[in-house]
Amino acid sequence: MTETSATARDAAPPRPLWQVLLIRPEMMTLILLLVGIFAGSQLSEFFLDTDYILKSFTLSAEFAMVALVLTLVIIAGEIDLSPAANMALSACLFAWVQAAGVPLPLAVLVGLGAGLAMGALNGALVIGLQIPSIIVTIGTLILYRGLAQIIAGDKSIRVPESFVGINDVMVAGIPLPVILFCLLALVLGLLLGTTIFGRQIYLVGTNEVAARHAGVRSARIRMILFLMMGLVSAVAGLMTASRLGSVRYDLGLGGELQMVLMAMLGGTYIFGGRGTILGTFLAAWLLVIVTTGMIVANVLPAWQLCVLGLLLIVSIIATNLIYSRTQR
Amino acid sequence: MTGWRSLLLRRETGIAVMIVLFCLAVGAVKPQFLTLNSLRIILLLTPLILIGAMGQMLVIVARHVDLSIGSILGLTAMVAGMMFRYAPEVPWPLAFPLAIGLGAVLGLVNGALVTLFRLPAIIVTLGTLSLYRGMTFIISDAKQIDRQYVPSALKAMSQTSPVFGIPWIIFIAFGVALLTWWFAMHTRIGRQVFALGSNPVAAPLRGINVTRVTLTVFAISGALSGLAGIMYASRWGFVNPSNTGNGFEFQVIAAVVIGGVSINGGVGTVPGVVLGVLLLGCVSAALPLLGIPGTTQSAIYGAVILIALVIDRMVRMQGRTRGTQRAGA
Amino acid sequence: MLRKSTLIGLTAGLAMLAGAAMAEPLKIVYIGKNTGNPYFDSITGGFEDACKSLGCEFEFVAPATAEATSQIPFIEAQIQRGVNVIGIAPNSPDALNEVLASAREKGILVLTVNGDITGSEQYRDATILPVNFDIVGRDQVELVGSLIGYEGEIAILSATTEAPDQNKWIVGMNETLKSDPKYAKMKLVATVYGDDQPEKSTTEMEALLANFPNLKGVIAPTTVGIAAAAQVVQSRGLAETVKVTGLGLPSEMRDFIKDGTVTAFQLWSPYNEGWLAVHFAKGVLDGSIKNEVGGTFEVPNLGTITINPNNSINTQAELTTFDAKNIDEFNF
Amino acid sequence: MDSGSNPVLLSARGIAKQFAGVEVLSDVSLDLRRGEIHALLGENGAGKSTFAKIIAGVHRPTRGTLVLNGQEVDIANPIVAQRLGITLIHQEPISFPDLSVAENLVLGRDAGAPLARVPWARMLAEARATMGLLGVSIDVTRPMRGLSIADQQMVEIARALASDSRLILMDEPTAPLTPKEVATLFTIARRLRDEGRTVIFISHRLEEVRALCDRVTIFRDGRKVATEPTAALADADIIRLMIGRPLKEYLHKTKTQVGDVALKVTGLTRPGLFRDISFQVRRGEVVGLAGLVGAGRTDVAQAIFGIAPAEQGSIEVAGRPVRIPDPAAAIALGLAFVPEDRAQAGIFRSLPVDQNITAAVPRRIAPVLFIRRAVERALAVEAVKRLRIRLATLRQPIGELSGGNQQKAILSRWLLTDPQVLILDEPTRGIDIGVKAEFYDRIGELAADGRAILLISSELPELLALCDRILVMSEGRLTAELPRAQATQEAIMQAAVPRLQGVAA
Repeated sequence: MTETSATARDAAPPRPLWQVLLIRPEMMTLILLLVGIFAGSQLSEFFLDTDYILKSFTLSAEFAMVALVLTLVIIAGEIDLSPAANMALSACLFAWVQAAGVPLPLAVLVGLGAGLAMGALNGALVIGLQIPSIIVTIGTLILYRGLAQIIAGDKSIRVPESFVGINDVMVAGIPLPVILFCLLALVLGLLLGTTIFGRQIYLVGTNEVAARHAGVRSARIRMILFLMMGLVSAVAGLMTASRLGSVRYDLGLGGELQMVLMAMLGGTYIFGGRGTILGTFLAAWLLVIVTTGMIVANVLPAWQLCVLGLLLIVSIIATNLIYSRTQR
Repeated sequence: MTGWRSLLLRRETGIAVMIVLFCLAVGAVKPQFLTLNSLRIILLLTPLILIGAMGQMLVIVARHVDLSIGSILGLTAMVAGMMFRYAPEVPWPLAFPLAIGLGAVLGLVNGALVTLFRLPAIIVTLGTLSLYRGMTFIISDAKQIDRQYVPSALKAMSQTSPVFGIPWIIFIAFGVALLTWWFAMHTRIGRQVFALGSNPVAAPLRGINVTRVTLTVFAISGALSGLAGIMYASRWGFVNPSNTGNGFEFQVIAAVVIGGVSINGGVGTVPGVVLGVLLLGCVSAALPLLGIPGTTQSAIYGAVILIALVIDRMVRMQGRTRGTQRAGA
Repeated sequence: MLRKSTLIGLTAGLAMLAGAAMAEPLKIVYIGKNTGNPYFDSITGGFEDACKSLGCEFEFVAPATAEATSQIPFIEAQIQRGVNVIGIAPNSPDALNEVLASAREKGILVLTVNGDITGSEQYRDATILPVNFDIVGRDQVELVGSLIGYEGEIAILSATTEAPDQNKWIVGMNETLKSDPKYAKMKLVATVYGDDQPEKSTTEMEALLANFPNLKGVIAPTTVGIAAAAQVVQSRGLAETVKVTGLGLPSEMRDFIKDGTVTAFQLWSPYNEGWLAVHFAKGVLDGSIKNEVGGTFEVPNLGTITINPNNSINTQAELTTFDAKNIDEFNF
Repeated sequence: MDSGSNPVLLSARGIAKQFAGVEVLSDVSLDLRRGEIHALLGENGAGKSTFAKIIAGVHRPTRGTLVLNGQEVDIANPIVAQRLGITLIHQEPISFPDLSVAENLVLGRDAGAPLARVPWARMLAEARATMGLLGVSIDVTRPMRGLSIADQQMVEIARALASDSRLILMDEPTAPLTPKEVATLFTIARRLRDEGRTVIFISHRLEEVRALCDRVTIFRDGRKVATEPTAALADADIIRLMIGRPLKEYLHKTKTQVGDVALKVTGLTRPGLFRDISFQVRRGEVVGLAGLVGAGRTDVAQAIFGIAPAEQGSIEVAGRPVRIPDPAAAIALGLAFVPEDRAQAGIFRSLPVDQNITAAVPRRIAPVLFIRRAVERALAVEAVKRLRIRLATLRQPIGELSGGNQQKAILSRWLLTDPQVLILDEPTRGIDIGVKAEFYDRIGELAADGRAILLISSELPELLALCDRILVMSEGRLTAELPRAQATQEAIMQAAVPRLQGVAA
């Protein structure tokens, strides 16, 4: 008698394999990407040109790199809205100390160190004081950008010629920032998918309390992620400085929307526990394709704002639906 | 009276004391800061933020956040401005219901996305922040509404005064604050907002219609942003598709958080938020008087938000350790 | 024989190609600082009218924000579209260098219109500015002097602390005040910055009035600043005591002129910048104008224009002064 | 008092409820009369709470109808229930910590339009009056935050009182209460009955049921198995009906070889939660930890395991003094902890079963840097076989499994760490009886294996059957240590209930 009831309570049969493979957010991203490429080619005859698309991607490569790390942060159940401001502050500090006579390699270290310090402050407030990361990083977003403004005023600071031009370095015909992005995606993809650290990110994001009970050092993992976030933001800031040849406090202004958008479009679940680097990788290309397609077709930037906003909302709705369907 | 009352009082007194100390400190350096005139300047800096903060307070008390208010302000102000420009025959006061109504609709869209799809408000409103701003550009064809189109009577509301030399716009803002206080403390749905934020899981079990309450706070936030939109046109005399309302959300969230509204929901008072707005107003008015460049303002805002968060957290931690003591033992 | 006919054929072919190229209308694009900036409506009007009369294709694009890098994807896109001329109001004096260089490599004529990339002039072909910026400071001091009877305290309410044009003008104002005995009784008591935001400009203006009770005049050489300053003076009923002037848009200042808050202010014609830019670009590309310092050319309605050092071109010699008498003649 | 002839207030007809395709309540039909106190009895997960929640509008039945006063009603949500005069006192007090006690009292029954005015003065006066009736002195203007669990429960009860309901459902209301408060509660419940109202009383304490209730209905495995007047059933009958077999079958524990001290705690203190806790567990020994809800048992376990370390006191593992700042350190020392709240602290709902099983042994599945899927899978397969976990595939999210199988997976996670000391916190809560028996077998085996086991349980028969010794906690202190021979339900309850003999009658 207990046997039957036990069977009754066992769950429904597993989903068929094709569903497991196809009903995934990354699939949605891939389809959107293909649609985007097609739509772009219809909008403008100038669009389908590999060199041009690669060049356009270079302009977003810094944000895309940050978005990859942000994906890990979101999977771990946190969020960071401050990286764009972090980019500006670390780049401004770098340019400022460098202009004040500090040797270039040391100045680079100062920039990276500043990024790490900003990540550490975010982490300390979120993990140490247990304030929700969303509100902490809104606060630090304003603070970091404000500090950059204090340091640099609103003038641009030139960076030395030797530091300029990362986007002109070509490896096998591909701009270096794109290569770096792909490499970072590969490394983080392996980290997330095949290592214990990656596994524990999912555990923490799925159920932080259970993860701690299972011996996962959740505070340490989340702190490492915030530090990674700080570091990659600083790297992105310096890459932007190298690309532009100068630095101003408004560097990367509003970039947090794009970064969050890339992660969301890639199917990262806003409440944590799910998402993949592959998704964000595809989403970064999708976003570049969409914006580039609109710009080269001379679509009003107003429409771009609308499309970005709508994409963000639609992508989280879709992701939520997919996850709620596949998770009974 | 009780621990609860005194705690809240302490938070509000705390802000009030900070305001007084700050003003005295600035006054020591620049005596002209302690004049009626600078009070007028401070008051004139606050109405938009105060109106926005009342809506945002309710949203945050209900455990959400609305980042789109700046874009709602911009869009409603633009719609009102276009009415002034392209339909000058329409009586200008109709712009009030128009902007407030449109704001409410935009807020309802936020609320509907949050409740229907169970999405986090922060992401939804980050999306509509972008969406509404884009719509502002589109309907206006990216053209500014210049001063000459904004009715003088509307502009006069920021300058002429019914009594004491205080312009209408300030009365409106404080009237909104009073209404919000009444709404929050003395209506059923107002208390339900606090209940929902205090314990979202239990709220439906106690017969609280979560959807209705959530929609209401977002609609109020939107409607008040719409009112702020009209006030913007009154105060500055023009509406610009890109600048109007840009960054408004950060000022408002700063004021609300400083005013003691807990981001964990359930806690917040109108007097606290009013004081928070006034404190920000004092800082904004004092900076130029002291000759501190405006570029520092943003960093100060950020620092003040973080400090307020840390204080809030400390108070909470204390409250929790006290809470764990058993009454019986 | 065969060789000769081949050559002839080739030449003919080339000539046809050239002819075809000439028949293709010139593609001109103007990239503004950001959308929704009323100042650029007027410049764009000049571009449009000139392109219509000269048979060029014209597009106006602008990013949503005036952030330093926001124009870069737009420039890249225009290069990709194969435009012939890029006119741009740069958002940064140096962040655009790389992308402008690559545009010029592709043979695109790059003009900065209404604002220059000071210090990076080698990355553009020429700059089109409304007036010689050296005279702006002088003219503004003269204007405020005439309004306050050349006596008393004055202050400057500028845009941002680093705004290059404004700073150049402020240097000019200081030099004029110091060197010309005519202004000996005028004293510049403060220079403050409203960051081109109405809120900040207003608080700065209020602070000026509080800090300097004897203030007689305020120069605000920025469109946002002058409107904010005028509004403060208007709402406090100080129009008689404190004279506000500076650089403003007639469309934004009309009300203040009409109700007497502001007696006079100055500006130039943004429209003419666009008009001139198109004529200049077309002339340079078809070879009729040589882009050399000291060269001159004719532009309909504007007369003879000289190319100044640094390939800088001005649309007018003097600032236009707007007051109650002429304000209604201008609709930008 | 005889309520046998009273008219029927509410009658449930064929009520069934499914959650995610799993039927947790099948075809329950039951008549509730006016002026009776009706007990719902059953093991955890038998369906009694679900049934109560359906009546209170928290859940909607999948099938079946409810008839109130002869009229079919659709209790779609708690608001409707409230309007029909039905109030549920939840098992764990539900409160709005930031609202005042008075508001907590009226929330949910305050009628009127959304913009209707809140009558503060009247509300406060009524709240004071109601609290006075209960004999509780709580300032009604203070916020709920900071009230003890017992006080919160009293507010819950006061709320039901104030609501003027016809039908009041109490879901294990006495668990956190002191005997004096229990006595007050019983007095009130009887008065409500005498006024002609109906009270449903859910408990698993037979003494309380016997003292208070007119009739009992017994649930088992989602079905109603009996409804009888309380007097008509002997305790043994009730237990037999509840568990479906005589109690004897539980007694599995065979005598094992008791070895060295595996875990020893001395003077463990965490102010406000527990104080001066000292005990030891030897290898091969099963030590029970009994006490009322909120007595601090879980807090002690969490302190030992490093989740919320104690502020004072020392811990020795295998004879060596150790410091355990976090669970990772505890695991390294050979400790394992199966938490009480499976959903909150145990499972990773959306992750596959195999990942759930291997969550605590990262080193074993990834000896160098990368996870070896084959190893992980092999470990999981073995665990599934060993504990007979029922599942479709290892890639299935664990949330799709039944509660018992989830619990087995959690246990297997800890067995993979090869623990020397195993702390089990209510391991059989909410799982089927058949699976429960398996668990008991497993616990016996583990002890026989030479592991030390600390078993926290609220089910006294379970403790009595399995443990070599039983520790009892009350209000944060150890109040008794009973060897197996001396342990009886009465002895345990006496030590568990503060300052009193037995349960209020």
